[in-house]
Amino acid sequence: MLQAPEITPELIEQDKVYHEMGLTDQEYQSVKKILGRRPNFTEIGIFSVMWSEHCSYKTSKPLLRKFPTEGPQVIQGPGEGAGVVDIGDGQAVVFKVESHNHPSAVEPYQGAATGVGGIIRDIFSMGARPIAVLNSLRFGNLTSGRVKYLLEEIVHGIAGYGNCVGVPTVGGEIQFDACYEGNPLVNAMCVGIIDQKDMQKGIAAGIGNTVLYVGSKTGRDGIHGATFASEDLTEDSESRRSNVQVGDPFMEKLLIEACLEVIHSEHLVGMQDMGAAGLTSSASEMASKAGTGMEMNLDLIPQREQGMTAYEMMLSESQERMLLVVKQGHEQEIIDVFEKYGLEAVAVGHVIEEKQFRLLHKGEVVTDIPVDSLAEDAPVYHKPSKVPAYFEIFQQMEEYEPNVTDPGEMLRTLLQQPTIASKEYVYDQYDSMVQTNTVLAPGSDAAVLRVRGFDKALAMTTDCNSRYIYLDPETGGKIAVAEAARNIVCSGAKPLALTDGLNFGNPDKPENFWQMEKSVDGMSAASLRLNTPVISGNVSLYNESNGQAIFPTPIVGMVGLHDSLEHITTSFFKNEGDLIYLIGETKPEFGGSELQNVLEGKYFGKAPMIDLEVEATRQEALLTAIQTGLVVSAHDLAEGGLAVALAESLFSQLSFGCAVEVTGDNTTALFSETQSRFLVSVKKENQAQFEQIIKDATVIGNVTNTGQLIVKNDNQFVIKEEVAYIQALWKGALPCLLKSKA
Amino acid sequence: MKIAVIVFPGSNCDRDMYHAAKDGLGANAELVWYEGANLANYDAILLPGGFSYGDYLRSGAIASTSDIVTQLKIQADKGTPILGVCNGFQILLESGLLPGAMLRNKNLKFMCHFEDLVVENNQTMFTTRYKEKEVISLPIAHGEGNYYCDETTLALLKANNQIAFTYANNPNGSFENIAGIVNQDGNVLGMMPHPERAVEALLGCDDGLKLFKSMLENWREAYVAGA
Amino acid sequence: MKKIMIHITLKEGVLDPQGKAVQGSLNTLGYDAVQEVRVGKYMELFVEESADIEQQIEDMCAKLLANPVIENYQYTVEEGVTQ
Amino acid sequence: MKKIMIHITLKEGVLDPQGKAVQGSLNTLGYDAVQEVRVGKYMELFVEESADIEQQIEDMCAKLLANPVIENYQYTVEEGVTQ
Ligand SMILES: Nc1ncnc2c1ncn2[C@@H]1O[C@H](COP(=O)(O)OP(=O)(O)O)[C@@H](O)[C@H]1O
Ligand SMILES: [Mg+2]
Repeated sequence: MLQAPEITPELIEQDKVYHEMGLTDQEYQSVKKILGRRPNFTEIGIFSVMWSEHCSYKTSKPLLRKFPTEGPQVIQGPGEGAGVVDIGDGQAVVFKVESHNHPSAVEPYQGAATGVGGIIRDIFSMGARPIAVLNSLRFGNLTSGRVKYLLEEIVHGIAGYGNCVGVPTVGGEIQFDACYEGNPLVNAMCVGIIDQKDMQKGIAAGIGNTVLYVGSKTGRDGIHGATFASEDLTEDSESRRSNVQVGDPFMEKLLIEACLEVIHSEHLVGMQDMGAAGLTSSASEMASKAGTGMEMNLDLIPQREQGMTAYEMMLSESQERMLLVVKQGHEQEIIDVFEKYGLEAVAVGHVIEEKQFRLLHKGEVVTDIPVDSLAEDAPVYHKPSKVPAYFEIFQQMEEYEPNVTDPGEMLRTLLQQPTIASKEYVYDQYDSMVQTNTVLAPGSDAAVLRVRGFDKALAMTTDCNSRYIYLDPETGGKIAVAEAARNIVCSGAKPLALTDGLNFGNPDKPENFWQMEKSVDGMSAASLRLNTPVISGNVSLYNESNGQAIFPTPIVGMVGLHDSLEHITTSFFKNEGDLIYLIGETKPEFGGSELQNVLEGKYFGKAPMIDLEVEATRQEALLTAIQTGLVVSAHDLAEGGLAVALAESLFSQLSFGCAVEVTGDNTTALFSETQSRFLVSVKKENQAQFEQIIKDATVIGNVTNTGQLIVKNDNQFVIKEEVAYIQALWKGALPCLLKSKA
Repeated sequence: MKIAVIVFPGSNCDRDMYHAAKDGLGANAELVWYEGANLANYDAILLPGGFSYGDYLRSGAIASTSDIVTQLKIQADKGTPILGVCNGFQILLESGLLPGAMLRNKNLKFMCHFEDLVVENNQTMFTTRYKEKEVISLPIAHGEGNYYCDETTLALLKANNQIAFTYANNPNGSFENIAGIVNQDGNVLGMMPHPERAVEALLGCDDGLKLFKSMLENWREAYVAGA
Repeated sequence: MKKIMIHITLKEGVLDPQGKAVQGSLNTLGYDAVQEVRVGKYMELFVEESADIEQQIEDMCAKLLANPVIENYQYTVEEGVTQ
Repeated sequence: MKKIMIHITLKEGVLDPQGKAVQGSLNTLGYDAVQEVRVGKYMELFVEESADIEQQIEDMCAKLLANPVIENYQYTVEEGVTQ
């Protein structure tokens, strides 16, 4: 552990102590120039966290600028704690995604739990009531004991926190690939609702106003968490375990209620959670945004441990803490609200005119930094980028055309692949219903929550097929956004906007940076065309273990609006005799497919292509058909192609079957992962009207009551499976893999 | 009928219970903070689910030591209908208003889904709208819902017909499949499944609404009609 | 200051799902010698000296820390600790 | 048969939300003497005698029973118990 007081400014420079904190020589020189003197230990610590990738986005900033962030629906784009989107009636939806990958790799339960806690604070610090959490998880293959342990504990952590805090966990996704073995991904998304008039900002305005510290005491936990998140995971990470923070969801629940009570006070000026880089980032950002300065007396900070140094206090990432700015002279009214909930609220400083970030400790000024330099003078790097050799090779490969001889058997195999298998084992552990708004719980394409008191609902999803992105980041980036939108549309909602969680490897490697660049290009193009601007997000780099980067994994979290409860649609077939339509044509596209994974154990070749014009037109048409009341069920085609989508549409409480006719090559028809396709069921009497709206839909069969999934080609049986049987395989796969001995 | 929904620090189904009583049942309901309340002002008391005090130590244990429990006991003795759901049930057990205790689910996992319940006693003031042995579907959402009591207590529960609901497919290991029990007088019901989450077809099922309706009707008969 | 060390264990006859699970996974990991596991709680209370402290500890255990329906408790006291 | 008594406690400096809540509740109940509470686990393992049992116990604690990232463990052994 780094020790504070003995290390003088001279020693810091001489011994390059700042290296240990993740700062380069050049960055140190900039700090020195900004201050006009050598920084002391606390100051250099503060710069190091504020200029870490996690807080400053120093390598990703040039890329993030490419995202479209505007639209008539956007009230608040990237920049605040979370993005805000208009949903009518004076209301808005607030959402954001956040990663907690490295903490979860080291201590999975607490890492995941505090990830959930952190993203929930981002939402209520805007003044919004958190109404749902989703999570996007990536693991290595379930053959290793460590991976199984990580999955069990990460899921326990998410459940332990989310269930207790009373925010339903309504969706997410889990994928498994070898590249995540040493570096699992845990991205959590939180969605909140707010009356627009109650919107809060994290600003420290009004000279002389009081800075209130609220919530848990500050301990020595998580010191340098932001820096930790900005470096590769190595064996050495094991010894950095002092980084682990423990979450207290009970405290968070009290904070939510108290903060949402306090937002109605005219005396509240600004509010921000203490996330990464704790007190340092919340305080300096609030002042910077308001064009003011801030002075705090660290002796007043509630401390959990004895003898804490200024450095430790400023860099601690203890959880469940908030910083408020309140009007001078009205502190007590605010403090009273917190005390009702048994929470500590302490005045620790005030807003000053001079734009300095000044900290006092034991009668001495221990920090005096121009406040804007922390947020605004962070270096920006334009990293070199280079096309990876593998990409060139993949692009030149012949089209990969597998041939499946027994499609029924392949369907059963696919349904038991952990990426496709039912995730019920996981989401059963989450309270998905608390707050009683959940219309569609986990299990369909997107989760749907009604907005109480109004005839409208919100649909939400997270998606990212990183296999396609690995093969072709630009195309894969487009697909990730398109897939999220498809899930929203299938539920009957209009996609509003998205939040992104960019998980990549070490950006200093030009090939990794190229992946980032191209993914962002693809995502930008798709969000522009699909009218889903990026309103918030998170960047997590250095996702590598022992030198091996993860697949580029930019997770897309999307929210859509149902303008009436009547249009809420699920992916499940509902009536015998309904026509089954396939929307979109099918080509032989198997690069990055689940079939390729099963047959070859790796991914290669070209990713499926995507035409954003076709995608957009089809989504609009499908949404129109749903809103006209012509669609009984709608499901997008994803991993495993048509065969898996058919099976999934049959996997509900109801015992239907289907009789479907395909043409041409069976393998292509059933397992290709061609994009922009949907599986829809429609009542017979609506056939003509439906076909008028959707031009490229083909009837492929109908829903039956036989309890069998039947596919024929040219009158020959291709697949004939008992639905109950394959459903049991699909449901049992994940628990079975987890139980089997490593 | 004036209904109090008691809010403890960490309750998180309080608003759900409130909406079930107010919007579902159409009664006059109020959220009542656990400190400083006067329960004598209410005709029925609902203890919602959630994680009072984070469920630290044992679910419901810390809440059961708060002053309001003294008032609760007085109201229970007076015959006021008291319903504890999930954490509310755990609080009733911990405070001795109902017999037994909760252990962790036998698979040690929190579970959240709909379960089929059998109405074992449709003569309590909360169950008259159900048929005897009717199978209803209600959500469960708990990690410590594995009901335990000793044999003597079980014999008493059975003799007094205090078992209100059992699970059709015991999900958590509860003794004798017990999902909900009443006190000897039948005015205090504790149950792990959540009737307040099942009062609207939009959210999947409204089997829980009859429970609230039964409570209202029986209260009206006993106190309003009789008065 | 006194340090009170409290052991809370499930009563005999009360099912211990956690103990069962721990035993199961130990056996799975190859520790076949493990015949039974019981999981309880262990608490450390740091209390200031006072006349009736023994009685207070007894009360705390009975009223809050243990649930007499399912649990037993036992405690030992270490005198004169500095926290 | 041996009886192994294992104490698992949170490492110093690691937040103990449970201990804090218990302390708060004890103080509210009027037990003002209580300055701090730390909550840990207590396990009893009944194991058959074997040559390398000490090593096994050590392994079990480190690998499964305690989470070395945030917890410490300690154990004592009682010989020749009948379960
Ligand atoms: N980690 C998770 N947490 C909660 N729900 C999940 C999780 N993973 C998957 N689900 C739910 O399971 C269902 C199917 O997931 P998935 O196969 O990823 O769907 P899709 O391919 O449509 O994105 C969805 O309803 C999803 O929300
Ligand atoms: Mg889908």
